[in-house]
Amino acid sequence: MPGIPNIEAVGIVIGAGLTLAIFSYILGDNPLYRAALHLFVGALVGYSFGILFRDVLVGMVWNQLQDNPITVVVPLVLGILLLFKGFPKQAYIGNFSVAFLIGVGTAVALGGALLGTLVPQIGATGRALGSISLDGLLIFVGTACTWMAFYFTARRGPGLAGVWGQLVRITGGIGRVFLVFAFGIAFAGALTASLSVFIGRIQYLIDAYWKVLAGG
Amino acid sequence: MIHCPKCGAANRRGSRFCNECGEALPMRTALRCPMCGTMNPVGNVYCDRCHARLIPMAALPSAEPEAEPEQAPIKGPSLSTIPLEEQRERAAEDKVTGTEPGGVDWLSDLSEPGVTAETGAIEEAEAEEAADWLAQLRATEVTGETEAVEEVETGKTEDWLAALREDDASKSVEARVAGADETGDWLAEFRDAALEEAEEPEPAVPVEAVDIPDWLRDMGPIGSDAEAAPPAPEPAPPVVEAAPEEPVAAPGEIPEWLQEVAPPEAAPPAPEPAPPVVEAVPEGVSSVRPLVEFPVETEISEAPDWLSELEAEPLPTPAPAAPALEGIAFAEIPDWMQAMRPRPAQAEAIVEEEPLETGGLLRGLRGVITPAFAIEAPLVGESAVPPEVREAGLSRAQLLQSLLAQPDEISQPKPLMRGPRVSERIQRWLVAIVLIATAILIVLTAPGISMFYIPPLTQPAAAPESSQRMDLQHLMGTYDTIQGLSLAPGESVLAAFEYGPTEADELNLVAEPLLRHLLGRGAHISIVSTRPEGMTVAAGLLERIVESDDQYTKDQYSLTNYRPGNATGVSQLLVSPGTPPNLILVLTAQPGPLRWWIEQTQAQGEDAPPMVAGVSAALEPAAGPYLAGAGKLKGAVSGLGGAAVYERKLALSDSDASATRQLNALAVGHTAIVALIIVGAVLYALSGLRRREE
Amino acid sequence: MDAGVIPGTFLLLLSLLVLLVVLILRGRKGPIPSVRPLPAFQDIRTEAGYAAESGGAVHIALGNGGLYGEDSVTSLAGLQVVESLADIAVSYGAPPIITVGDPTLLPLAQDVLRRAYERNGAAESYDPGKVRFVAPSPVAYAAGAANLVATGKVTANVTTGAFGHEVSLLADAGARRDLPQLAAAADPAAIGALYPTTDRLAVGEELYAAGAQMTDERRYLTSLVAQDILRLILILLMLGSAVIGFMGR
Amino acid sequence: MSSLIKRWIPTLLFTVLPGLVVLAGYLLPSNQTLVDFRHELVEWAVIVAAFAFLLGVFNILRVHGRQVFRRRQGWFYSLVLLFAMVAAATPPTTQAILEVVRPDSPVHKTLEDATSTLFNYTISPLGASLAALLVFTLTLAAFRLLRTRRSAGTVFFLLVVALVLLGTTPLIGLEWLADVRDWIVNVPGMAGMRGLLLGVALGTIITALRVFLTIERPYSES
Repeated sequence: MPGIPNIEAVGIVIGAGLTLAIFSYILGDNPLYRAALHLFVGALVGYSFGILFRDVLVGMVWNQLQDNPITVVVPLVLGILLLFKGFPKQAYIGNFSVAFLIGVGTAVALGGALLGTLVPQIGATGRALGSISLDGLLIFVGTACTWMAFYFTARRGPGLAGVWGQLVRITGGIGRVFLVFAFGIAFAGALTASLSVFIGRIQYLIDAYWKVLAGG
Repeated sequence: MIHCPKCGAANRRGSRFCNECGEALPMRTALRCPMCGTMNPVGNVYCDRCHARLIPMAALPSAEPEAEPEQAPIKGPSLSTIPLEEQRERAAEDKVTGTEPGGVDWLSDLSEPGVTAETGAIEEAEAEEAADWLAQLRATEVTGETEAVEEVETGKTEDWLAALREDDASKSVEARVAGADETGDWLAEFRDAALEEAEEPEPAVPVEAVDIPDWLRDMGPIGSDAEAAPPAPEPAPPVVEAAPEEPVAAPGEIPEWLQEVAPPEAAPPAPEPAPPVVEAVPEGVSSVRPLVEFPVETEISEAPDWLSELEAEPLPTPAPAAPALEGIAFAEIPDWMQAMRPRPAQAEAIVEEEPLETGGLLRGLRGVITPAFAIEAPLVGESAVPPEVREAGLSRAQLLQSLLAQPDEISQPKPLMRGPRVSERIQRWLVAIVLIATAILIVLTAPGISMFYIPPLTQPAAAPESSQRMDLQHLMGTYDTIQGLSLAPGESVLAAFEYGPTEADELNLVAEPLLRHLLGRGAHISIVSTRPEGMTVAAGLLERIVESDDQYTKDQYSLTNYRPGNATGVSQLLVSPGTPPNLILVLTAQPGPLRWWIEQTQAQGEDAPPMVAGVSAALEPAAGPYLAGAGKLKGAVSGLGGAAVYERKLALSDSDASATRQLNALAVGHTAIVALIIVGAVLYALSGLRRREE
Repeated sequence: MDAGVIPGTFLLLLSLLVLLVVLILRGRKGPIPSVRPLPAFQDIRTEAGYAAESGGAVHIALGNGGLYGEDSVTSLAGLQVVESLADIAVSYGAPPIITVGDPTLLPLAQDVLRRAYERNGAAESYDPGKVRFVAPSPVAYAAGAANLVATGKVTANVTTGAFGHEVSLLADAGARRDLPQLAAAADPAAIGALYPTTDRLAVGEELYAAGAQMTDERRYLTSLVAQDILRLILILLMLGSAVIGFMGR
Repeated sequence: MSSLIKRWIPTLLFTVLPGLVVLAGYLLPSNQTLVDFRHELVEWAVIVAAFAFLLGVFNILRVHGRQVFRRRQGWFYSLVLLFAMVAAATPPTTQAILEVVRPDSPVHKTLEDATSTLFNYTISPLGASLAALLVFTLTLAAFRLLRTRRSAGTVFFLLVVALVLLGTTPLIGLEWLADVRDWIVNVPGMAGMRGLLLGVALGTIITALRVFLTIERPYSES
């Protein structure tokens, strides 16, 4: 095998074998697939843990602890408290850490939802209508109706509430048509993406065949 | 009308809360618990007090008249588009299929007249899968999860079960025939059904029934083949024999009259499949026996703890148990048992027979059965409940009892009709073959022949409302932004590799033309990522690109460590010291990273560099709303299609245009998938029509 | 970003906060709002019952969201399903099997189960192994959870939390065993992938109504009212921005 | 006292306060102190989350270790998993420890290479293959969609899927499909997607506010 270092050839064969093992799922769930899957899950967890250990626990915490311990003492304490969650009897001690994670995470999500989605999307929809075109109108109506499709508290009944409920139902019905469009597109996009990956895998197998078996 | 206890206001019947003051209404009850008599709110599936099931298993909650208006019209986008009549059907089906992976197809196919032998064979193979699962379940139920049982291999389990069945059938045939004489005509229905099925005795059938709570709710659907009933008792004998001091070992056992009911039908066909199997008996039985030595080694964490509690609970209830041990007088039969039997006359006959079960493998069955009665007896009347029975144990026993009360309602088997059901396996193989064949086309079609249309990328018209396709506009925006870069020495482009190996097969191809364009413009690319795998993927890709062309050099890119912290990581990457980048290229298959980069870049204000993105086709719809809005994001390339157009614009050579090379396969793959969808739609639409005609 | 955006957002958030507080204070008494039912959530209890009867367990997949990032709220919403199911499942003695794809979610999901056991006076029966951390990446998580569904004593497959289109692997495992599948997802790709395979599907915003749907508690129901009011305000705002844009032309 | 420690201190000090600081950093981006604070807090969360990963590893060891030791069904797969986990974790962990203990060790490069080799030849092909399986499961789902759901909406869904797929890579002669797809994606699809995203944002905001108003306290003992 000229030009291919040995380790690469072995690696490619292993990779191709594992690919085939995973693909055997298509023919049905089987021990080969399960073994490959468990290998993957295990290796990924191990790898992620290793990287996390190297880059965060040592890279960030340990090194900071040497240089500027004040900045990491709080997260370090919280992290160690979190480990109490591993013991059911003392688990409540870790509540502080979980509470902290939730607090920060919720704020990040809230900020992202407000500034990342809500405000720009409302603005963009408004702009679409402002541009006065059939498509712009459609986008506006579609967005508003889709949003109304999620309305939770409308009720049937007489009087004003009933009329309002009727309105919510009609707009929601229109919105669901747009939702099906969105789902269809999302589904097709997922199909295209996974088909691309699938083709890439087949290509990989063929390449492996040429490189190692046919070439060697 | 219900009057609120707090404010006295009158409320509509069925209201849960007072319309005036919001107080919970005590009379919000409508369903009377069949077990304890407690009144429960409409919509409750289980009794608030004793946890007994209120709504028959045969019907979904939606089938219950009062709950129906709530459930049936599916409002809102929860898109439960299963038609109502089918919901019920599915509900009935779910009963059957809920826990029996292998049995599903088999059963439904049995009810189909036109099943070919071939399908049968396939299904049989699937039924074998069930045995495996069964071994687990059995272990759980009989002995409280003793590991040894789990190791009983698939084949063995089936074998010894079948063998037990056979053994049992031959030894106690007389007793059963006697029983058969007295069983009423409802049984005759079973018999008829069984005769129909008799031609293909299935090893899987005994398997079906062992799951005790389950088989009861399966009674209805399985009723079409009466074979299902007899095997259930079989597991009991070995246990009881070996551990007589544990008479309560299997409290969930089926009442004996039921064991008697079906065997006469099952017996004739049984010998046929059995003989080859008989040899397995010693081995099979021996694999079971040892565990009986430690049947109480229960593990709380696993499912059987409710069972093991049952074992413990009934003991302090001597009063009801005593008569049962003496052979169960008629008067002791609780009324739920009465409900199970279509005619009381049968019950008498059956109960009389119980003492007859003294020989063969069934010897000792009485010991199993009686505790079952002991559990259920207290539930009939409150007075019978001794105070020492714990609430939890009682409620579980009641749950069991409510289960046992079901068969009456669901013993009307509904034919499971889903049109001519193509076997699960055939469907899978069809889809798999089409997909693989399509992908192999990559090899067969020379890269030069293009079967698809790549639109040329031209300058967009000045007006934003140009008629040009939106995705082409995004592509053009990307191209123009990169083309328009003025790169002074020392300045660089920031490339964020926000994807891992699972997405690399697609995104590498999307990234490649963009990176080639940048490298060709002489840009220095500094690579960043907020994912640990991102760096490794990027290194591999860039190494390959740089090697492919002498024009590019290795020092045109630099790698750093990954930066954890998601959005915060992004913002810290952006403000990190050094010259700010001229351009940010984000490569991702997930909406999060794209959004973080867009947001964080825009947060930098007016001086922030422009952005372009290379995204997965799966992300395109979600990214659309972000792409459409004006801002720092100047353009995007999405999916292989976009990458191919971009490659054409760059006029890359055939060997460098990786995306274009795979576009053939993609185009054909899309066509194949659409063809499959159409075939599937036509197939099932036709079957639906046929069903309607019938 | 326009100069007016940040203060505008601030104002919006503040008014929303006030609205929510007022509604909650008012909601302590008065009529309980009636809410559109979502079968995806309401059927989960029924499935828990089936699971108890058959000695199996409901599998609840909580997805890949962690607690410290953008997905935290989605994961919390998914967790509400576990929370409202825990008590009944524990009293049946058939706790659900919960899988998580991010380790930060693990202690939280375990806590929910543990507390349910403690409330039921069976703290010693609690098994932390009922909550499993599968793998930290989406595809690995979906495949690992799918394997659990394929091999475990699972009687129903509940998918609720942060997912992408890889959830299709999980749904396929359920379909293979013909399990009842209930799902709630917010991500469009996940919804697309779940739409064809699940019996009951709650999409987008509906995921965040899990608590209200499953518990009927006032604190959840009143917040749905706030959500609806805010929705109307924002649609009007959208119309307003269109009008302003039109005027400005 | 106990309720103070178990409930209110975690709530106020550890959830609401950091949350508000982070939020303020979002809403007042001009205030550099707040933005720095926000970064610091999120960085802390990253570190705490890294400790959570330890919990995750313990959990895996517990679940799969039990499986192996008790020889439960499928114990062999658990063994494979545990083995792979240890094997993959060893090189980077050793490297990290060495970096602290002996920063100038020549083994670093070898360990780093081992890490990336392991990644390139096992994790990477396995992950990509699993992702490729999705095309199979997705197609299968679409194939039999009409079996379980027969409704106009379903047919419509399939129609949209087919048009978008064919329009992504139009075969020669079917170029017009690309324009159809473009319209579907950018007009009705965009509208539906926006409605969905806006709804999700709204749900997120409300749920987040519930957390900050301490109506929802999943972290505190009941």
